Amino acid sequence: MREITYLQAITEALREEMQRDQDVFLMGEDIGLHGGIFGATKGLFQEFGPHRVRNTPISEAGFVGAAIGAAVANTRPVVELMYVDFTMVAMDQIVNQAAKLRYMFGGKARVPLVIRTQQGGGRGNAAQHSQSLEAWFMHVPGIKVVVPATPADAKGLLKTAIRDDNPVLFLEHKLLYGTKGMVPTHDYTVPFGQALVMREGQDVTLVSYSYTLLKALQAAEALANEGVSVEVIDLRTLVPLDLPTVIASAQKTGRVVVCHEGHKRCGAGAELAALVMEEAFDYLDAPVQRVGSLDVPIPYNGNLENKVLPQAEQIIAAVKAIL
Amino acid sequence: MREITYLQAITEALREEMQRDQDVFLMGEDIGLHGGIFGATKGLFQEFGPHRVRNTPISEAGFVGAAIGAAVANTRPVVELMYVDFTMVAMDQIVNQAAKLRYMFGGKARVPLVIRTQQGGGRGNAAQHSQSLEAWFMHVPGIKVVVPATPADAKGLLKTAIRDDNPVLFLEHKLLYGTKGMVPTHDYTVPFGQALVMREGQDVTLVSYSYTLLKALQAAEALANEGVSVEVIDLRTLVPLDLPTVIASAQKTGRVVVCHEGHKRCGAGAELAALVMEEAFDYLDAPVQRVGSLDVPIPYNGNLENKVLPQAEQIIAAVKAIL
Amino acid sequence: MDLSRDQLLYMYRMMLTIRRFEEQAIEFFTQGRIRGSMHLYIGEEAVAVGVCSALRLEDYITSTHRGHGHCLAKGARLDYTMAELLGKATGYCKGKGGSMHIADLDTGNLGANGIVAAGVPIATGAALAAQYRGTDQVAVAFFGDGATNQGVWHESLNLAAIWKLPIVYVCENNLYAITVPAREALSVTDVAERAKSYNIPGVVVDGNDVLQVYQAARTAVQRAREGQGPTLIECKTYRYEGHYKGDPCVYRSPEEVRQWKETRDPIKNFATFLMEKGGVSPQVLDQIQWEVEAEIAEASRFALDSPEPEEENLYEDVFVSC
Amino acid sequence: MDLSRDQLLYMYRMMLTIRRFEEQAIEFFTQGRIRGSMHLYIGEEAVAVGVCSALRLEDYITSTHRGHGHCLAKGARLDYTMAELLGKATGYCKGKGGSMHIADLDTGNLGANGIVAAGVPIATGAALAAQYRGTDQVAVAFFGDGATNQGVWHESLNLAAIWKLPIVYVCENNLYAITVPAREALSVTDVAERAKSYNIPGVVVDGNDVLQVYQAARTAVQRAREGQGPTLIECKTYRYEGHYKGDPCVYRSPEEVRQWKETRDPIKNFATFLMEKGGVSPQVLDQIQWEVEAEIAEASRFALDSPEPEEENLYEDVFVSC
Ligand SMILES: Cc1ncc(C[n+]2csc(CCOP(=O)(O)OP(=O)(O)O)c2C)c(N)n1
Ligand SMILES: Cc1ncc(C[n+]2csc(CCOP(=O)(O)OP(=O)(O)O)c2C)c(N)n1
Ligand SMILES: [Mg+2]
Ligand SMILES: [Mg+2]
Repeated sequence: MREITYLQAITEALREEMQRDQDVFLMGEDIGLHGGIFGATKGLFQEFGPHRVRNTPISEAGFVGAAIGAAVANTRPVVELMYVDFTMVAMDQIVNQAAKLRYMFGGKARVPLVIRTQQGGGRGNAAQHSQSLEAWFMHVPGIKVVVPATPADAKGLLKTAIRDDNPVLFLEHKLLYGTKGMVPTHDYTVPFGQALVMREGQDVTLVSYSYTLLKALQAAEALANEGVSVEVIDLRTLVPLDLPTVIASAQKTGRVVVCHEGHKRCGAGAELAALVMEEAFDYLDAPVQRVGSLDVPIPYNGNLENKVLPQAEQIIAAVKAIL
Repeated sequence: MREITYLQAITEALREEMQRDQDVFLMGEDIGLHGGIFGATKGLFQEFGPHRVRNTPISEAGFVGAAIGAAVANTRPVVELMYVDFTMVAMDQIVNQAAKLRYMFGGKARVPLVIRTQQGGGRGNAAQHSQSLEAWFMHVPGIKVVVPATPADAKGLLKTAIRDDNPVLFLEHKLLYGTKGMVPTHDYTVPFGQALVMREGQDVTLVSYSYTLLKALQAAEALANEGVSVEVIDLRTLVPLDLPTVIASAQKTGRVVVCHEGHKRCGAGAELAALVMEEAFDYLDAPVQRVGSLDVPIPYNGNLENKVLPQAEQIIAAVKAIL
Repeated sequence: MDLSRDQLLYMYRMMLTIRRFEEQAIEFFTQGRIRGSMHLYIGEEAVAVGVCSALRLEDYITSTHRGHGHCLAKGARLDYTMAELLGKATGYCKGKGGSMHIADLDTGNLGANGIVAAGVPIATGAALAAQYRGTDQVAVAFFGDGATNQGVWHESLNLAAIWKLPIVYVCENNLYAITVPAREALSVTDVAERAKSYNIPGVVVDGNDVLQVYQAARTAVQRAREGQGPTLIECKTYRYEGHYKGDPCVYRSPEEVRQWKETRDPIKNFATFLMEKGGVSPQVLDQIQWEVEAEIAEASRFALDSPEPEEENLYEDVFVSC
Repeated sequence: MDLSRDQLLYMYRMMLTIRRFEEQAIEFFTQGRIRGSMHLYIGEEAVAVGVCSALRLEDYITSTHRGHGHCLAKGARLDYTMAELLGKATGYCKGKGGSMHIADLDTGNLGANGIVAAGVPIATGAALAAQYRGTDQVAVAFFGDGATNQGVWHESLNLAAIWKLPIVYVCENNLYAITVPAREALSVTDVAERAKSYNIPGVVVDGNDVLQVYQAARTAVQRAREGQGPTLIECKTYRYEGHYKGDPCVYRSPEEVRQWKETRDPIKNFATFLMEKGGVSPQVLDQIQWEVEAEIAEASRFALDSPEPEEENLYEDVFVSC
């Protein structure tokens, strides 16, 4: 174990998987010599060369499509999309092609493709560079959705993603890159579909993931000081979803708040709220609450942006509303 | 009043709005001489000419983008996307541009743009031509989402959409085109955000829209024969959403089932279930149920397709599960 | 011409097979046994056959919504193909794909596609994989004239050009995209002009002449295999049937259709060539015709007799189970 | 050259204004007053100024992530522009847009854009509206070299070509897309080559020579206004700053940067031209410089003194309320 950043964890996962498996290669904008706009591929071009760390032109549909073709043709491409907002120029390839191909072909093809990207606000990047789009991809059968919150998970889940024979959308968060955490030194993976109880509690359950998890933990800490015992669950992957862990906690506390950075309307929180109601209705002492971004485009101005994005205060307020 | 089809109602709305307002023009693939693949623009090319009924090359991002520019520059384009599945090649223009433009510009621009398309399965068009994607667009602040189920609504809502100064996604359903209904002869519009109670009942509320509404009505009829009194609500528009009508009904019946053709996971039903729980928790006698398409790509084979899409039987079963 | 008599006869047989296959498919469609969208290749057979004759089994293709011809020419079995059209469990996609998504990975067919131009980057990626793995496989992307107005088409050609990928882009210019004439939607007369935007060779051939298509494909495939990068081949051709069943074809004159059928039919003309220049007797061609018809009949019987997919298989094939 | 002395001096002043404006913006960014992404136009001023000098107020432009120059050259006010960069309520977008989304509808600027190439179809649509409404407005789409690899760029040019839209496509080829050299990502040497794919004129000019840019733009704008359709103009230019603050610029040599700055600076060279060929005295240029500096100082003061947007305005501007 040693302490490294989330970003370093990503780079390590990429490096180790590339060392382990010749079929793994990287494609994306500016990921070569420069090492990626956020630095996730730093040093990999120097280590593996232009053949395996491939700068692309600005043509996301084209190179995501190419990655699909390459995946079907016996390689394991890992694509970097610079911002999740740019999935929209490649949406047909991600959703109509990658996610559906195996099913449409009656199981005759494998698509071992990882699309790494980063999402979220908080840096003043405004409406087209700050979105959180996980709910869209949860709605699509055929693609896994991974949302790590810690360096250790970032590394372990990315390794699992790369070894998975299915399309995986790996959603990092721009504000997590600099965060630090203990990460094992040995080769390990984190399985998909296993949520983590980050903090145990009795009164209320906070369900979260990615950057918002940190805010949920802050909120739990603050509430603990007021005598409220909060359980905090990190979902880690949204597809597959570890519903049993969430339901067990809901049954215990009877109160659930789901928090994430995606817009509230039709966000992942809606799905979780509905699921919790379906599976734990008789245990619920209050309606499941949702905390998400306000339903407006993300504004540039810092004060406005802070209001739009979910903060610990909103989470605390949501908890208090159902205590 | 006279009886016409849903398709004729669409064509009438287009024709009348084009007659009323010179700024309204149409763009889309095959909408010219041929009148559109589903026939929605039949006769309009002959009446209004190539200037106002414009065939486009197969380049959805390009012509949706062009429609946005034209809308900002003082015209009122109505774009036809042949299948909702093709929104994915134009996703950036619809979501990052059309929906956000006004907000990003601090309210300085208007985008009076209608995107008409049709969605849904049931005809063996398989995974890339049978999707229902309303939930995605509900998740996006800045675009209205309209889902008419009847000829009268199709006409009245389309007129409202064309007169609206905002981007509107107008979602028809391929299996509704041939359905008939009474439609007023005079010029009328149907306002956005007003749900319709299609059938009153006491025991359970079915919330639906678009083609699935017909199945909900079938289910209600069948349940009535078994002595179950079912209230059926047609939402008509999803953004804006008439939540008060839904809540009032939920408070009355204490039991709610949401039914739609979009995939269940992260579908519109999740949002509605969460909202009903939030607003009517103390009135609920049972968890809100959701009926949607199974979370697999839509298969080609008819038997399989029927199993994947929601049918009246599933709605009936969902109702019985909470009686 | 370096083709043996057997190869020439194979080409003839394959074109005829595709045509008879589709004639049978029309019948099944009319009977309601084939659902949804079915787009017919009749009239364009020389393109698929000419191109695929220049390919090896392990080479890749991606196909289009008009995909039966590519599928068969690349080597798929008639029976599994027909069974897929009928949505049967024995079909290539177990009935889950149908006409618009038929694929046969074993013969390198990475699938028909319901989204215009969407197969083009996928073929480009298959070529990238071949280059990456150091195999000498080549990929071919088939697409129509209309597809060349779609952005991802351009993105793909640019990728292939800068990376010198082993790929051949084959445009089936049949003059229309559904109802829209190419001259209205396409800003150039020849799609092949667009090769200049990517600094790669662009070639125009008579797409109804299987030998011309073959020659152009062979040159391009060789270039690709030798690491010299992509080529764009434009095949001028024509579809006989409407875009879809019941298409009133308001966009073209019956006279135009008649002319193509009478004077430029790829099969008829090739038969004439074989008899006049290739020393093939009419009896040999007749024999082939009977054989093809028997094969289609057998494949149809197989498809009809095959079981429907089981409902419990619905959830299978969404993911590879790990 | 048909330009008056006033027009020439206006061009000089505008280039200088853009540069000083951005130098001030760098300072604000360093102070943390400007957040998020800010992309600087320094070194490329001749393009925006040359092109916009050929436009009327009512003509349209769409801009890019590198949009300050276009915005100012098209006629936006310095104070509201700077206020927007600072996220203030008085900014063009009330602080909701920032650098990457600055727009000024009153001067025909339909907005900067955070998505590469996304403004290109939007300008195309503005041109369509002009044609549709029978005004004689022209639209200009600005974009970089990298944007020409994006599909929607191609789709737009095809639309404009077939509909003969009144639009000019202006490529600012600054040799890089973030860190990727155009020679690695672009399969042609000159973007202007790509005009052939759309059967429209393609022109290459020295983008650091404001008069060359102006001449090419004037010709293209006139063509467009007269209904003869689109033109693609490629302006070869260079950005001095890193793509983003703190960019280590591993992709280019300091020597390359130095050369461009020393030998091809658009402002310095135009000053020399004005003095040597235009009979303008150094005093006049100095005077302009002082005025520009005073204006920037005033705009900055305005921006700094302006209030932050109110939180209750958050929900405004999502929709036009009907
Ligand atoms: C992105 C997208 N837009 C539109 C369609 C509907 N569509 C199906 S086939 C077709 C015409 C394609 O024309 P072309 O590429 O020339 O091929 P052809 O049908 O002539 O063989 C269209 C528009 C589609 N499937 N995908
Ligand atoms: C669709 C999309 N992909 C990637 C990016 C990230 N990005 C922002 S600017 C840029 C480079 C653009 O290069 P070019 O078009 O040459 O313009 P320049 O920055 O050189 O002016 C990239 C890749 C983006 N904003 N949008
Ligand atoms: Mg065609
Ligand atoms: Mg550039």
